[in-house]
Amino acid sequence: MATTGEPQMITLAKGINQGLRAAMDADSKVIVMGEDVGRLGGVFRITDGLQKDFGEQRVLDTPLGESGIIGTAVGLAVRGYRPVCEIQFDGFVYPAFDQIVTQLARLHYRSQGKLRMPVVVRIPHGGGIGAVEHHSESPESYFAHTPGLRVVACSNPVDAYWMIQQAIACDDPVIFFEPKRRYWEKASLDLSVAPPPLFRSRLLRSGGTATVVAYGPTVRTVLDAATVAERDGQQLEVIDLRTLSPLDLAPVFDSVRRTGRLICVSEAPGEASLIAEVAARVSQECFYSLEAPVLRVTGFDTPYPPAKCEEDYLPDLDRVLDALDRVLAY
Amino acid sequence: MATTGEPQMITLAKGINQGLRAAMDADSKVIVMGEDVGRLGGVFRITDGLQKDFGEQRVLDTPLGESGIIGTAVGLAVRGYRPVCEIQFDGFVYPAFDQIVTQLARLHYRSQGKLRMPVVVRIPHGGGIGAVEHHSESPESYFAHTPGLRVVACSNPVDAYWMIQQAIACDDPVIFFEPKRRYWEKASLDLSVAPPPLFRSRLLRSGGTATVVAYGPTVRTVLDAATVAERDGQQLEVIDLRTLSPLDLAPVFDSVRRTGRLICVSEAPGEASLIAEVAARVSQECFYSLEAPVLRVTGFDTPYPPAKCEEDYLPDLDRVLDALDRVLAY
Amino acid sequence: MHFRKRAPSHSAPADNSVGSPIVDGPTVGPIIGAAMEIDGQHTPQQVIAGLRATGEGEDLVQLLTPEGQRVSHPQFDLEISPAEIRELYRDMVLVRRADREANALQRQGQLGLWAPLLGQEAAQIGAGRALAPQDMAFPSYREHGVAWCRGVDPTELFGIFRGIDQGSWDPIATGFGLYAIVVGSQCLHATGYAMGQRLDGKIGNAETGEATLCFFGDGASSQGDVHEGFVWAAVYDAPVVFFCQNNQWAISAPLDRQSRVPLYRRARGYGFPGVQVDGNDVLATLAVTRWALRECRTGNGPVLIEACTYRMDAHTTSDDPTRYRLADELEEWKLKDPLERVRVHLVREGLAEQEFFNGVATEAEELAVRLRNYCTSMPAPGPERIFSKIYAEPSPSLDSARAEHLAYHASFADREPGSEPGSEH
Amino acid sequence: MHFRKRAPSHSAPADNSVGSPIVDGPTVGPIIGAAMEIDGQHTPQQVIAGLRATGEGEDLVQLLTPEGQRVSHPQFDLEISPAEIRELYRDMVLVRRADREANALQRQGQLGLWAPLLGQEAAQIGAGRALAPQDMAFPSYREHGVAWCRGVDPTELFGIFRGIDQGSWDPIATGFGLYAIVVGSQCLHATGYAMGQRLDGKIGNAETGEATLCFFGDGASSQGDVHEGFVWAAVYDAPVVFFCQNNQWAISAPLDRQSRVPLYRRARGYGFPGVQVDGNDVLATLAVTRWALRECRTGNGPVLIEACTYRMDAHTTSDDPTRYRLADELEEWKLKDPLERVRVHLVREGLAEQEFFNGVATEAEELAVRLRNYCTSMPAPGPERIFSKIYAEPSPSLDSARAEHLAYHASFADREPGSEPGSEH
Ligand SMILES: Cc1ncc(C[n+]2csc(CCOP(=O)(O)OP(=O)(O)O)c2C)c(N)n1
Ligand SMILES: Cc1ncc(C[n+]2csc(CCOP(=O)(O)OP(=O)(O)O)c2C)c(N)n1
Ligand SMILES: [Mg+2]
Ligand SMILES: [Mg+2]
Repeated sequence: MATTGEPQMITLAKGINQGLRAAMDADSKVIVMGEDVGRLGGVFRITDGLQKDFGEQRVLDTPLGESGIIGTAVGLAVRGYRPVCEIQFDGFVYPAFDQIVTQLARLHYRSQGKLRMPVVVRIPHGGGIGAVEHHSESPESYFAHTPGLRVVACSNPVDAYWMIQQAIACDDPVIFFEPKRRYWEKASLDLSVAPPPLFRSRLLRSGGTATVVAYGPTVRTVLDAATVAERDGQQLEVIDLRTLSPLDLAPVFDSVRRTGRLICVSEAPGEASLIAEVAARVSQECFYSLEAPVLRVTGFDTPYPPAKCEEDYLPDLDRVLDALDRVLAY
Repeated sequence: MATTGEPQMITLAKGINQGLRAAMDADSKVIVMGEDVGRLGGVFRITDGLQKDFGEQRVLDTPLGESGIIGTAVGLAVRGYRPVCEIQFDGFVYPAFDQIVTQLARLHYRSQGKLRMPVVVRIPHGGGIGAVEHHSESPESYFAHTPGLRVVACSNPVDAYWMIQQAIACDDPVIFFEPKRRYWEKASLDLSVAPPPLFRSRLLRSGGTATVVAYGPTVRTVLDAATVAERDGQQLEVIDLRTLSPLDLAPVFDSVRRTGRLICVSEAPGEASLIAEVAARVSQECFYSLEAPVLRVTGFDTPYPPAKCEEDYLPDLDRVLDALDRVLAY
Repeated sequence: MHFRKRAPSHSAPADNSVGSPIVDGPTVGPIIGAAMEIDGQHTPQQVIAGLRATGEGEDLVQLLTPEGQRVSHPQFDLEISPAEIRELYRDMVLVRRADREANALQRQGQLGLWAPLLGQEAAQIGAGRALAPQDMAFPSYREHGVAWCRGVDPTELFGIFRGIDQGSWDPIATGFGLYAIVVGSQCLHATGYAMGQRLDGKIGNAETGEATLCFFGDGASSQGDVHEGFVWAAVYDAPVVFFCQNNQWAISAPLDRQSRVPLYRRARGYGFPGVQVDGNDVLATLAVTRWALRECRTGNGPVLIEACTYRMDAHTTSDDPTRYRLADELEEWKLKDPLERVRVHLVREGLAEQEFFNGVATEAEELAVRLRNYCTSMPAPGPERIFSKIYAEPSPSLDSARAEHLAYHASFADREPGSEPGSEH
Repeated sequence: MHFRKRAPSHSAPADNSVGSPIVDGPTVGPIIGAAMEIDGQHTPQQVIAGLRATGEGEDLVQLLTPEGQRVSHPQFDLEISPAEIRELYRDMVLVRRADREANALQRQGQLGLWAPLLGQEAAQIGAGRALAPQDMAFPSYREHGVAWCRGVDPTELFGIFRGIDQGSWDPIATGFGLYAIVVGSQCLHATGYAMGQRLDGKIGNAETGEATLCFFGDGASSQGDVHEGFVWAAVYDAPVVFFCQNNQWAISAPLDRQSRVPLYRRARGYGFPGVQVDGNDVLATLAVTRWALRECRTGNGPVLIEACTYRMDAHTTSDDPTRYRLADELEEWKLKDPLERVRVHLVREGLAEQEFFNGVATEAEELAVRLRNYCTSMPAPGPERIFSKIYAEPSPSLDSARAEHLAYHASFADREPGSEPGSEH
C-alpha cells in the first residue's frame, strides 16, 4: 500500500487485506493460515494475493479442521512464529474452542511468561448477508468471558487496517472480529493520521440526549439512528467499544454521567453476554447518574433464524430509536 | 432407594447416584455414558454400581473423547434414547463445545420439533478440591449464553436427587452442574416431600437487610455468611438460582424490591458472565427500588490459579460479608 | 500450487513411496486390493500392491467403465436387470436436472445459495438406492441425490437455500437426517444412531436388519469428529457405513491438503474394512454400498467406502473455481461422466429404446417446471418464526419475548417485506 | 467386563479377524511386520501376517527379552557399549526411585496428587535418550522420565502436583514442553512446532537436523486432536515422531475401549510409517525412536511409534485400580519389568560389577532424600500469584484487581495459611 499521505478510498475487506500485507512485510515471522486462504484468497477474499506474493511458506492452506488450525498455530507460536489464523465463518469456531480456551488463552499464564502466544484468530462475524445456518453468528461473548484472551471488533475500513496490524503486533492472543456484512463498505484511509491504541473504545459522535454503545456491525446502524434522531432534535452520543476484552468503559462512564441514559446495541443474544457486562458495570459505576435503567438492544435469545427472518432478528435503526423512546420515557 | 416415607441422610454424590437409578428404573431408554462411568463408577463414583445393575448396554464406558460422547448421544437421542452423559471434569467439556452448541442445542429448532434432544450433560464444576489445572472450573456462563440449552446447578443433596431426575425427564437438552466440592455434604432426604419444578429458583432464607443470590457450590458459602451476619443483626435473604438458563428472577426482583440491595455470588470469572446478566436485569427491573448498586462477588477474571491459591481465589464467607459492608455503605 | 496433477507443495520425501501424491481418478485396472481388506482371498502380490499407497487406482472397484463397458469384479458383482439400470439412469437424469434448475434459480435470486451435486449423481444414486426402507441416512449438505432416493422432494430442500427454514422434512419418517453444515458433525450422529440400532437388537438378519449410511466429504475426513466417529463405531461394532464422496476438492483445497494416501486406507487403522469405489459408476457404487450395508445388518459394521468422483461445478453458487483449478481438469472428468456411461451402455447393449430416453427427458423438463413454480411461490416466514419451537417444553421467557416483538412489529403499519437472501459461501 | 484377558464386551464379529481384542504384551516372535511399513524388504507371508490385525505381537520390535537375552532385529539393531547400557539402567533406577518418592510424598500430604510412571521407565528413558539437544519434546502429564532426560529435575515437576505452579521449567531452554493435562491437546502443538522446524529449514541433515517428539497415551489416541495432528503432520511433512505409550489402560478403560487393533496400525492410513516396539525394552525403544527421529531430521516425517508397556501403579494417587483390573494382570507384567531385564543382562553378560549396582542404589537413595527435603520446604505462593503474568502486555484492569485484592487481603491481620491441596483425579 502506498505510504504517501494521499488518502484513498478502501473497503473494510481491503483494509484488512492491506493491513495483513503491511504486517507480513514488517515481520517475516507473521504467517497466515486457514481453510482456503491461499490460492482462493479466502471465501471473502480477505487474504487475496497474499500467497502469490509471500509464498506457500507464509500463507498456508490448511486441512479442514479448526482445532488443527489453532492447535498447530499454538505450536508455531512456541517456535517463534506469529500466526494469523482465519476461521472461515463465526459458526465454525467451536471445534477450536478447546484449543483457544484451554491452550491459547493460558499458555502464557501456565508458563509464567516463558511462552508467548502472539496468535491472531480472525473471525468474520454477524448476520445480514442472507446466509444459511452457522454463517451469521456473533460468538464474541464466549471469548470475552475467557481470561487470557484479548478480543477486539473493528467496525470500519480505517480501524480494520490499523487494528489488524496492532493485533498482530500484540504479544497476547487476540480474537479479531470482522463485521462481514460491512466488508464492502468504503472509507477514506489517510496513512498520515496515526491510529489510536488497540485497546481503547472510541467516541464517534457527541450528544447530550443519551449514550449509545455498540461494536462491529451495529456501529453503522447506531450512527444511522443518530442521524435520524437528530431530525427530532435528539443528540445521541455514540461510542464504538472496539475492544471487547479488556473492556475500555471509562469513556462510557464519563458519557453516561453526562447523559444519564445508556443504550447498548449488539447482534448477539443478550443473555449472559458482554453487553450484559457493560450494562452491569455502568449500572454500578454510574448508579447516581443514571436517570433510566440501561436498555439493551440485541439479537434475541434464540438460535440465529433462517435468513428470511434476519431483518427482524437483527437490531436495526428502528429498534434503536424505539429503545431511545423507552429510555427517555423514564 | 427405599420409597418409604422414612427420611434418610445422603450425600450429594449419593443423591445423584440414587436419582440416576430411579430414572433408569423408570425409563429403559435412559442410558448413562462417559469416560470411566462403568466398572469404576466414575472418578467421583457418581455412577457407582449402575453398570453392575443395569448392564453394559445401559451404562457405556466410552472411548476418550468428549466430542464423541456428546455427538453419539445426539445420534442416540434421534434414535429415541435419553442419554445422560458424564463429562469427567468441568475443564474437559470444551472439546465437546461444538457438538453441544451447534448440534445438541439446535436440532429441535432446526427440525422445528421433529427431533427432540432429551440429553443430559452432567458436569462436576467448581474448585476447592486442591486439584491440578482444568479440574476446578466454572464454565456455566458459556452454556447460559447459548440459546436452545437449559442449564441448571444443584447445591444440596435433596435438590441433587430430584433435579437429576427432572433433568432426565425434560425433553430438552439440560447441562447439569454438580458442585464437586460439595459431593460429600450430607442432608436428609424425605421422599414424601414433593420437589419444586426444575426451572425455579428458590428462597432459602428470608431477611430484610440485603438479598444474596448464589448457585451451586457458593450457596453453602452464602448460607454460612448469613449465619455469621445474623450475629451482627443483619438479616440476609438468600436465593438459590438453581436454574441458570432460563433464569427465574421473579423471586429475586420481589426480594430486591423489599431489601433494596443485592449481592450476586459465583465462583466463575465475573466478566460477561450469567451473574452479570442477573446484575443487569435486576438493575433494570428494580431501578427504583435499588438503594445501592448490585455488587458481584465472583472468581477473578483470571485463569483458575494453582491450588495453593484457590482459597484466595474462591469467594468465601469473608468476601461475602465484605460485600455486605460495601453494599450497606451506600 | 495445488493442482492435483503436480506434486503437492509440501511434497513427500522422494524415497518414501507412501509420501507421493495420489492421483486416483477412476481407471480400469487389475481389480484387486479392495477385496484384500475383507477376506483372505487374495494373492500376496495383490496384498503388496494394495499396500503401496501410490493411489494409482488399482484398488478401485468398477463395474461399468467410462466407455460404458460392463466389467466384472471378483467380490462386488451385481445381479441387475435392464429395467433396474434404466431406473438408475432415470434417477440420475432427474436429480441432475433438479440440480441445474436449483442452480439457475439461485442465479435469478430465487435462492440465496445452492450447493451443486453436478458430477456426483452416480455416487449418490448408487448409495441411495442401496438403502433399505428400515435404514437411516445422515447427509452433509450436498446429498440432493440421496434425498431423492429417500423420497425427500427437491422442493423440500429449497427452504434451506431460500432462507425459509433449516430443513423441512421429517428425518424419522423419511429415514434421512437433516442437512449438516458443520463439516463432519454428522458422522458422530450417524454412529450414535447406529449404536442405537444395535442396542435395539436390530442387527443380525441380512434382510431385515438395520443399518445407517453416513455421508461426508474428502475435506471432512480431516475433522476430529470423523475420526471419533470411526473410533466409536469400531469399539461399539456400530452398523454404520461411512460413505466418503471424494470429489477431489474441499472448496479450493485439493485432496493433497487432507491426505497423502487414498482415504479408504484409513479404515484399516481402526480395524474395519475400507473399499475404494468408482463413484462415477452407479453400478459399482450400488454393489459396494449394498454389500457394506449388508455387512452392517449382519453385525460386521462399521465399513468405510471412498467413492471417487468429481465436483464438476463450483463448491457453491458463491464460489469461483477458476481461481484455483484448471479448466482441463474438468474436461478430463467429463469423459468419466456418470450419466453418459450408463446411456452408452444401455444403447450399445440394446437395453433401452429411444423413447425411453425421450420419456426421461420430458419427465426432467416437467420436474424443472414444477420446481421453478414451487420455488417462486414459497411464502416467507413471519417474525414469529424466530421464536418457533426452540424448546420442546414451555419457555415463558421466550413466549414473552415473542409477544413483545410481535407487538413492536405490529406497531409498523407499512413495514418493508424481508429482503432477499444475499450471497454467502 | 473390560479385562483384557476376555473378549471386549462389544466383541467384534467372530468371522472378522480384525475384530478380536489385542493382547500385545512383549513376546519374542518372528520379527516382522514393523519393517513392512517402511521398505519393501519383506516376504508376502510377512505382509499378510502384518495385515492380520490379531495384535498377537508378531510386529513387536524387541532387542532385549524379558529374560535379559539380547536379540537382533533386521532393521532396528543397535550399536551400544556396555557403559551406555549401564547409563540407561542408571536412568531407569533413578526415575523409578524419584517416582516412588513422589508417590510417598503424596501419601503424606506433601503433594496433592501424583501420576506414577512405574512400569514405563524403559519407554520414557529409551525415547528420551534418543533425543538430540536441538530436538523438542511435548509431554502429556506422566513423562517424568522424559523430563529427566531433558535435564528437568524432578523437583521442577513438584510445583504442579503440590498446587504451587503449572510447570516451572523453561520449555524453550530445556526443549521440553509443559505438561499437557487436556488429553491429546499437545499433539497439535507438537505438529505445529515441527511445522516451524521445517519452515525454518532445519530439515535435511541426519545429524544436525531438528525433530520433535510427541508423547501421548492409548486413551488419547481416540481424541480428535490426535487425528488432526496426524493429518497436519502428514500434509506438511512435519518432522514429528508421535510416541504413543500404550500402557494398556486409560484410567479404567482398557485398550479395547479405544481400538480393535494395535494403535501403530493407524499410521498406515495417513501414509506414514507406524512401528510397534516393546516399550519395556529400553534398547528397542531407544533404537526405534532414534531411527524415527532420524527419519524426521532427513525430511521423512512424520512417524508413529506405539510403545507397548504397562501402567504398573494406579492412574494417579486418587485412583483405585482394584475396582477395574485383576491383580494377576500386574503379576504377569512384573515378569516383563523394564529394569530387571537390563539388570539380568548386565550381570549375565558380565557387563557390570556389583559395586556398580550398589553405586546406583546409593545414588537413588540420595536422590530420594534430596527430593523429600526440597518438597517439604517449598514455599506457598502468595495471593498475588493469582494475577501473575496472565498477559504479556500491560493489563490495567488486572493491575487494579490485584491491588484491590491485596489491599483486601492485607486487611486481615491473622489470616489462615492456604490449606493443603486435597484429592483429585
Ligand atoms: C466445521 C466447518 N468448517 C468449515 C466449514 C466451511 N466449509 C463448508 S464446505 C467446506 C469444504 C468441505 O469439503 P468436503 O468435505 O470435501 O465436502 P464437499 O464440499 O466437497 O462436498 C468448508 C471448508 C464448515 N461448513 N464447517
Ligand atoms: C480432554 C480430557 N478428557 C478427560 C480427561 C481426564 N483424564 C485424565 S487422564 C485420562 C486417561 C488418559 O489415558 P491415556 O491417554 O492412555 O494416558 P495414561 O493416563 O494411560 O498415561 C483421562 C480420561 C482429560 N485429562 N482430558
Ligand atoms: Mg470434497
Ligand atoms: Mg494409557
